[in-house]
Amino acid sequence: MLIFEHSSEGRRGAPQAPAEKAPLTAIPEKLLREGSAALPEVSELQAVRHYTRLSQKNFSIDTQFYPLGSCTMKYNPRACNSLAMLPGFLNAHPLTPDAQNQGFLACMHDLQSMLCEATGMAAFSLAPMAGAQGEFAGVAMIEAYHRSRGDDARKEILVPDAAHGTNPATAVMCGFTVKEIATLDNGDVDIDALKQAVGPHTAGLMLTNPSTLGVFERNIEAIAKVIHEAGGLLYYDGANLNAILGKIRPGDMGFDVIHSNLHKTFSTPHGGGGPGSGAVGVAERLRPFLPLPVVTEEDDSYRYLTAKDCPQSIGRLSAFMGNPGVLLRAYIYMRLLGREGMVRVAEFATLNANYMMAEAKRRGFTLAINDRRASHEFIITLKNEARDYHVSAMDFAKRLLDLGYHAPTTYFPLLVPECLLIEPTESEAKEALDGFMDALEQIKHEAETNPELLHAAPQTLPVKRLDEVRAAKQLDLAFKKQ
Amino acid sequence: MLIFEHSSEGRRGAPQAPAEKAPLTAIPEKLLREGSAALPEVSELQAVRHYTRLSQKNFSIDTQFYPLGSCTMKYNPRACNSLAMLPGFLNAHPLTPDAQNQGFLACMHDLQSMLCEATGMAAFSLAPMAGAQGEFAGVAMIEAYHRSRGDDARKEILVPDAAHGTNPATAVMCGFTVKEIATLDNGDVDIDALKQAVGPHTAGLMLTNPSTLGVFERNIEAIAKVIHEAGGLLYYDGANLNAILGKIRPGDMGFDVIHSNLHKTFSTPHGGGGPGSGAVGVAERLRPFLPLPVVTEEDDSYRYLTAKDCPQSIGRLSAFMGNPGVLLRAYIYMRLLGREGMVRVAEFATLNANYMMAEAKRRGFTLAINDRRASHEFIITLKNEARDYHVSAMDFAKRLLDLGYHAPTTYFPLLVPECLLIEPTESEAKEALDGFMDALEQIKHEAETNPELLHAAPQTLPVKRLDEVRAAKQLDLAFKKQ
Amino acid sequence: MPFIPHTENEITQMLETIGVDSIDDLFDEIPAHLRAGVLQAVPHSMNEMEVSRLMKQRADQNSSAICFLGAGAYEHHIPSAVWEITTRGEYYSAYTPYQAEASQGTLQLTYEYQSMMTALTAMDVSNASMYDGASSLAEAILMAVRANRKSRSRKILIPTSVNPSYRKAAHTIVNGQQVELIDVPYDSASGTVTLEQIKQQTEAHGGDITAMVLQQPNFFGCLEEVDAITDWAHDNNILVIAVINPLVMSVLNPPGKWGREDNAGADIACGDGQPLGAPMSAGGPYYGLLCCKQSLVRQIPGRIVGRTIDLDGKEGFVLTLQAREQHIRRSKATSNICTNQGLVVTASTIYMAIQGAQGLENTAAACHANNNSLVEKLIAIDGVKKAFSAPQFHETVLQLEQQPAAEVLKALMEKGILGGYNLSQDYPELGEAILVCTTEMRTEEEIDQYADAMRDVLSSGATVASLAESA
Amino acid sequence: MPFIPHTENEITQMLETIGVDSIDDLFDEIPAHLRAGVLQAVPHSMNEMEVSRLMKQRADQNSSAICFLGAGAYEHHIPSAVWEITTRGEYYSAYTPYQAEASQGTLQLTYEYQSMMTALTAMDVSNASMYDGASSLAEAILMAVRANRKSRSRKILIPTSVNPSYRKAAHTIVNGQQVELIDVPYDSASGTVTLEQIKQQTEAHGGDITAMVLQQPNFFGCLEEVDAITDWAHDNNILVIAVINPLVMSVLNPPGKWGREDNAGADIACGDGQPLGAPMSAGGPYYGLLCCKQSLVRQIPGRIVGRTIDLDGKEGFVLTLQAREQHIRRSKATSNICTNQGLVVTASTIYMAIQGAQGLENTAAACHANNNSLVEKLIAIDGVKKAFSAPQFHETVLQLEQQPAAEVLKALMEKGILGGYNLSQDYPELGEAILVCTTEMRTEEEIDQYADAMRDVLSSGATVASLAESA
Ligand SMILES: Cc1ncc(COP(=O)(O)O)c(C=O)c1O
Ligand SMILES: Cc1ncc(COP(=O)(O)O)c(C=O)c1O
Repeated sequence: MLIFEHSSEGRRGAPQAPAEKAPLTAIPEKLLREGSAALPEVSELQAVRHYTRLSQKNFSIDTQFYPLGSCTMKYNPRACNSLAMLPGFLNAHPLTPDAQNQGFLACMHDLQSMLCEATGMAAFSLAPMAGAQGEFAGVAMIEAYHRSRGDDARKEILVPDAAHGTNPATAVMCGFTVKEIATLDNGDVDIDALKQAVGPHTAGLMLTNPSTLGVFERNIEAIAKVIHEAGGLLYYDGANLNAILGKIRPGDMGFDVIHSNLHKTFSTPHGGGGPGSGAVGVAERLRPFLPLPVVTEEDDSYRYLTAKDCPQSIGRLSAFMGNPGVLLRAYIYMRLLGREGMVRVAEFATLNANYMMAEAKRRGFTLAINDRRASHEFIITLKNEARDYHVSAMDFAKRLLDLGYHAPTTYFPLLVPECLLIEPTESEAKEALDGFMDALEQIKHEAETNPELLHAAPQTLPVKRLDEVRAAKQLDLAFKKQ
Repeated sequence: MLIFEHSSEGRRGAPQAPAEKAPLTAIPEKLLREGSAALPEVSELQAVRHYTRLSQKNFSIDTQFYPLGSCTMKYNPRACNSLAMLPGFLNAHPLTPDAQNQGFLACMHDLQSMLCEATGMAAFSLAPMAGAQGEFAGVAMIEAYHRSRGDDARKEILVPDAAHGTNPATAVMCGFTVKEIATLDNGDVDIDALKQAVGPHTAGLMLTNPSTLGVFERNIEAIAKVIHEAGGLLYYDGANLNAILGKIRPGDMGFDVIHSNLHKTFSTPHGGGGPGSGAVGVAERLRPFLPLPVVTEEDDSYRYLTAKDCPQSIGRLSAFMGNPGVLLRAYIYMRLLGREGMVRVAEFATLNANYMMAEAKRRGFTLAINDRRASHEFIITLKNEARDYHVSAMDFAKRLLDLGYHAPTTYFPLLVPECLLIEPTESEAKEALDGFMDALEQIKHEAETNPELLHAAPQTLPVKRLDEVRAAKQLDLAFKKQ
Repeated sequence: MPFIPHTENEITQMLETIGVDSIDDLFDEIPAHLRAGVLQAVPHSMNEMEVSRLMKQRADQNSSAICFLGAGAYEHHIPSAVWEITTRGEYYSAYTPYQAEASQGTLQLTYEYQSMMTALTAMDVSNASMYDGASSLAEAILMAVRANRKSRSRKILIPTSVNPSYRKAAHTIVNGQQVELIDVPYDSASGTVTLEQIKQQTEAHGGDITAMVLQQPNFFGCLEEVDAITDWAHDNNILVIAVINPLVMSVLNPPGKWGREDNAGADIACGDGQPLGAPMSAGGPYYGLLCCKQSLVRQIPGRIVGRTIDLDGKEGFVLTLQAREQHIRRSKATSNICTNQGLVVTASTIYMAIQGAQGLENTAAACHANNNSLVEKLIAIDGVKKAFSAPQFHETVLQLEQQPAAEVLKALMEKGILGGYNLSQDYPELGEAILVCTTEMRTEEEIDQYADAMRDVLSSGATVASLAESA
Repeated sequence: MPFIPHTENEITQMLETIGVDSIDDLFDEIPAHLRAGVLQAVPHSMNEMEVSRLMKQRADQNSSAICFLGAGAYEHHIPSAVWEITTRGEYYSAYTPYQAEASQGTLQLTYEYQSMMTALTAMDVSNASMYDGASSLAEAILMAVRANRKSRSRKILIPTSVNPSYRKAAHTIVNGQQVELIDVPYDSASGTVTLEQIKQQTEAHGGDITAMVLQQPNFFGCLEEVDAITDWAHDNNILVIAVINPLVMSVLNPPGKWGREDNAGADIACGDGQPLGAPMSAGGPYYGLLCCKQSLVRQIPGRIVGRTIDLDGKEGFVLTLQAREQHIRRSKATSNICTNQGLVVTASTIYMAIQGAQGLENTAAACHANNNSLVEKLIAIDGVKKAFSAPQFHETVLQLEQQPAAEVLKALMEKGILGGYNLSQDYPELGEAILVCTTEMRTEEEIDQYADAMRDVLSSGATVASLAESA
């Protein structure tokens, strides 16, 4: 039932707002609204009950194992939430003069420094509000860099075919054309293809390392050399930073610019679709182009850098300072981890993934890539099951829901057929991993003996399999009162 | 699965406690513990996931209509929670000097005053930590009052047979014997029986008005006269205050001492079994006996009264000040209501109950009491259904759970066979009342046509009907590792 | 170990299963000479108690001045229920609802959000959010460029009465796509943009304009003549992009109704959702709202939730029209946006449900009344005057005739008052001018306190003293 | 209308169904002359924003001094997860779990609580909570009187080293039932009670003692000789009631293990659960823990949860042994207790799960170490000395030789330090004495700050100045 269906005309929730409507003096009639907006009219209890019950219809980290590959669904410590919501932070107006905003700015400054250290970059801007906006900022900086040198012909961005969709979409948004580079069967980039592709038109290469195939790109140094020698820059999509945190730093691999999804590696909540943060870091030569605002320290106090300080900046990406509430959560998490905790993130994320991969193999699943270490994630391909039993990766996914596990990422990366991209994260106990593998094995058995069970899944959730085609064809995007 | 079953030996949750164990210097070995307590060893994520999932197995006001008679399950406004948990309140040590505790004491003082006004009593103590402890304080004051007058023969407390179990239990705890007074079919106390029962041994009468039968005691003045003329005092069990708030005040009915369940009338949460508050109010002549602490105002500042100020006090009931967090929530609620909101509580609680009672009648249910107004609650008796279809009130209750409604109170008051005591409260919308009545009607129909459905209920909850007999016989009260 | 549940035993078992001796062996594909050393610049781990102490100290360092500052972020009362429910683990720690059947909570809520936002704006379609108001404007512009097939110019008119931060962000974001943003100066008397000026810029730029932006209330708090301008734009094949404050739309004519009935309002509406339940929080997270006409639905970027049915015919909700998005369409997507601002939308939806239309209207009206009261008191002071004549909504530009705005604001701050936004940098032509804002949160007492402080500051030369002090 | 969802329409329909003209008609059974007028002393309604402002002002009025005060309530760090989960609506707004099938969350959690509390105390059985530590002691005494059938005296020994507030509450509560509470003086050198003194009081009261109370650590922070006393009590047919701090039991010998193996520890254990996850909160809500030996299970008051099975044989949880309780047994119940402190128990259970034994141990050990550090620094100051020789745990009695305790504490408070509990009222024989407490929350810096402040106060005659000022 929709909240609108609990509505009753004339119901009033007085305790939350001024009880009376003050007159709208001095506003001409024609600028005023005619009639009230058709919002639901419910009591606070009805709203609380409705949204509390709705919440229970979600899977979430707090309630289920959620091994969604590429998404790093690790535990979001509750302390990060409660401390980021201290009144001193919540009630700060974004345009508060710096002198009155020192507590917040100090956190932001320290966060920038810690991110520099953890990634090996020279400088960071916290402005981008998600990974994709971080990519935008990074690619825009690449563009600005070339332009600043009069190197105007560089109009192409390279991406591996395993890249996330935001990579090519971003490049186009920044005015580039995109060329895809093939990936070898072993998961590494096809260096020969890369060499063929580069040239004076190459602005840069966007790379995720470990890649979305769940393996570390072993030839990263050679790749960097190819790109740099061609005059391009190297962009690091930090979505998979969790796998290598404290083990190897993108800056040390030769990347010129990176973004870090703080909502993955640094455990800020995904919130059912954001907010996130795609903080961008750069090597020294790109520093002048960083998006604003950036926080600097001077004489023991902190201030925002302005366009005056940074005339070459690509500019601002938002009205204010990105997503401070997210940034605070990441900052708190990093302080809880400390330097010793950071490296453990990579170690145990990797341990968990490799353990599950070994178990998957042992239980007869086909791996997308053989004889490699898994990074923090790995891929099972169900192409054989699909062929033999007419069950799809999606069927597996839906059946997993029935067994109380969130499904892994399906059908990504696009180049692996019928794939499940599985990322357990470091915060899950062996108990959860074993439970999940048991479920997967059970489903494999069901696929062989009773595939109908999979096709009909899920059965135990609030709804059965939903008709997505109908949704897209018979568009119903907003409630209309009959 | 128990939290203990998620435990794994050697697991450590470092971020919440000091990482190292400091030496326990200067404590003799034999006073130290041998080995660690067998608490579960789980990660914060495991604990969060376990207790989040467990929570979803509860019915609650925030998720279901919960018309539990005598319990006043009204909406607990979220503002009361968040404001009572402001750090200034949470971090206050109970023995903070009064001068440094003025903000809190001001709230408590205002709360005392508002309770006096709402109930017509001369003075209030907020010390009792639940209704039953309020009763204890009240009856102890009755005892102290008689004793202070040398009136030592008064050793008997009268209670109507419809009284809540805490009433007789309390009287006995205070050293009294208990005599039950019969109730007439129309729900009023049998005055003749009362007259017969009173005498020089009568310490007082404990009365709930409206009674637990859901009707207002119309002869309250006559009853007060009988008791007072016999030299006894009149105790008001405030569990049903919600029905008359702002409409008629216990003090004006002639009561000498009352308790108010703030966790009912004043909407502090029930918390799955408390904490509550049973603030006690007294007429002037009982003021000296009030339990401590009490807050007083002097020269624009507030302080706790001490035993020195109140030598006749019955003393203290707790180590500190009752349940301040509960008291703050009640205070906030009362400020949100204001005088105009308070009387609406009684009006709409009564409207809802009478509407449901009319609907129950219309739908063919038998009422426990006919041709009376309902107070804020009313009783259906299922004795006919029990006789004709062999279904019990408990079966109805369990089947209601299946249909998404919390069951009303069953088998209380004891004198009505197969009863459901239904209290909707003022905060429920007509939509919820109608839905519940539809469910009840459906179950009645099922009882007639398919009683097995009722016997086998519930079917849709985390467990089916539980074996209470086994629980009491094969006691399993704590997890023991095998 | 912080957030690592593994016991020694389990680690041993797992390594055995994998067939390696140590965790470090798992990293043997990483070139050894590239391996990171100790992260020296990252402090040592603190426990939760220690971090709590640190964060409380930091939070307490922030000012608790009384806020009369708006300029795009507004201090409104947020009912406690809003964030208590929003931060429930099931909303807080879920991902984007890709697995629809296991995400009906977030999906239904988002559908309800879309329904509420379209109701409030009187637009046909709403997406599930953009990052913030500024980036939402940028995406609205790109969307208009894609949508207006009859225009080839990629030229967009933006009045300078539109929030300068929004204009800057829009520049950054549309920069790569050969879109030209053309400033239209506001009228210095009214504080709004006039049809005259719009026509002039249109002609000056060759007549083919793809879209124009119109903010209501505008950055100065002034109310634009939205009807006439919308009509003119539509008559000239120009799409209209409304930038709105959604709270204020509860009482003002919403974008879907701008202009003549047959023109059916603005084509795209964007803005920041912050006033609807998001705390100011030093700048975010807020969210960008983005709505459009039905005909533009396939051009809108971002997630959209649709209602559909399951195998049993039961109602349910899914992400839909995904063919517009980067994960399907990649380089041809309507935008690169992926993660958006879901949790803030969750809060906002609960906020709107609890407030209802009447709650929003009463709140908006209280803001208006409070601001009128403040402005009246301030302009009664010598040396303070209103800059503009147009009708205002809850923000007003004041010119200070005797002292520099920067110094006045600083002196007010010393008296515990966050007195407004200094306009002299973005609008030097206004002289020493500040933008003040009053929401429903401000009491009559606080308003008086501001007026008294301002009187003090202007009369006693307090600013000079304060400058001397801080020098 | 605050928290009233009814629309005018609905009211009309409902009145029609009932068959009356107005809501007021529903009150026509109430004698008209008794009807209440307007509740003048109750202020008018405020909206949530106004109440928020008021409560924030009130909360800010409370002191934020650094707390070295214990005496029964302790400032410990509480992991954020604890109350974020505890205040979830499903726990917060549920009733006592009478309908077991619809309350498995609360019931299983309570069973887990019972399991944890018995593990911590090494007792057999725990109930689901009493109101607080003091009332729990009172109920423990009444329980002992019911349980010790071999004793007829109803006489209970209570050392004066037991928390005075607990003793007072116990007096109030057992008063009506002819139970005699006999003080046993503590030993003035050690700060603990000796077997000598116990024997002496036993003889002085005729030898038949029903039970005796023993607090560990006692009110002075001193550790009692629990083994010897327990053995002697059991040898003399006296039940032993332990009063404990449950956090401290993570490192001290727990009551279930007191005395010789064959005597199997204390018979009843009670205490306050506050240190396990409840904020100090001006005094509550906390909860009383109450545990006993298996043989006494039918005498224990309060709710108990048992594990059982459902119709399908699946594990589940119910309230059990209800025949002890008032709603069944009425005047013959073990106690009148009904509503207890469920939500605080919820918090406490989550706290214990997150901390684990090791977390509790490290916390307790940190308290001990910090207090040792504080005491060392304070007794290095002229005029401050330790009162007692017995080993201490996280609280210590200090005697002030030169200035009145009240004045010293007041002067410390002016320096932002809540310096301890003034013992001179309850224990005049100690002279000017204070009880100081240090938890894991106190930093070395704060401890130094206290020592410096104390040095200042004692040396500079600051107290005199402050007294003059405040006069
Ligand atoms: C590899 C990769 N790159 C980029 C992104 C985009 O990040 P965001 O969703 O924060 O915009 C994702 C997110 O799923 C990703 O997995
Ligand atoms: C009529 C009546 N009296 C007394 C009580 C006891 O109150 P409490 O549970 O707060 O001790 C109740 C509670 O259910 C009640 O309904």
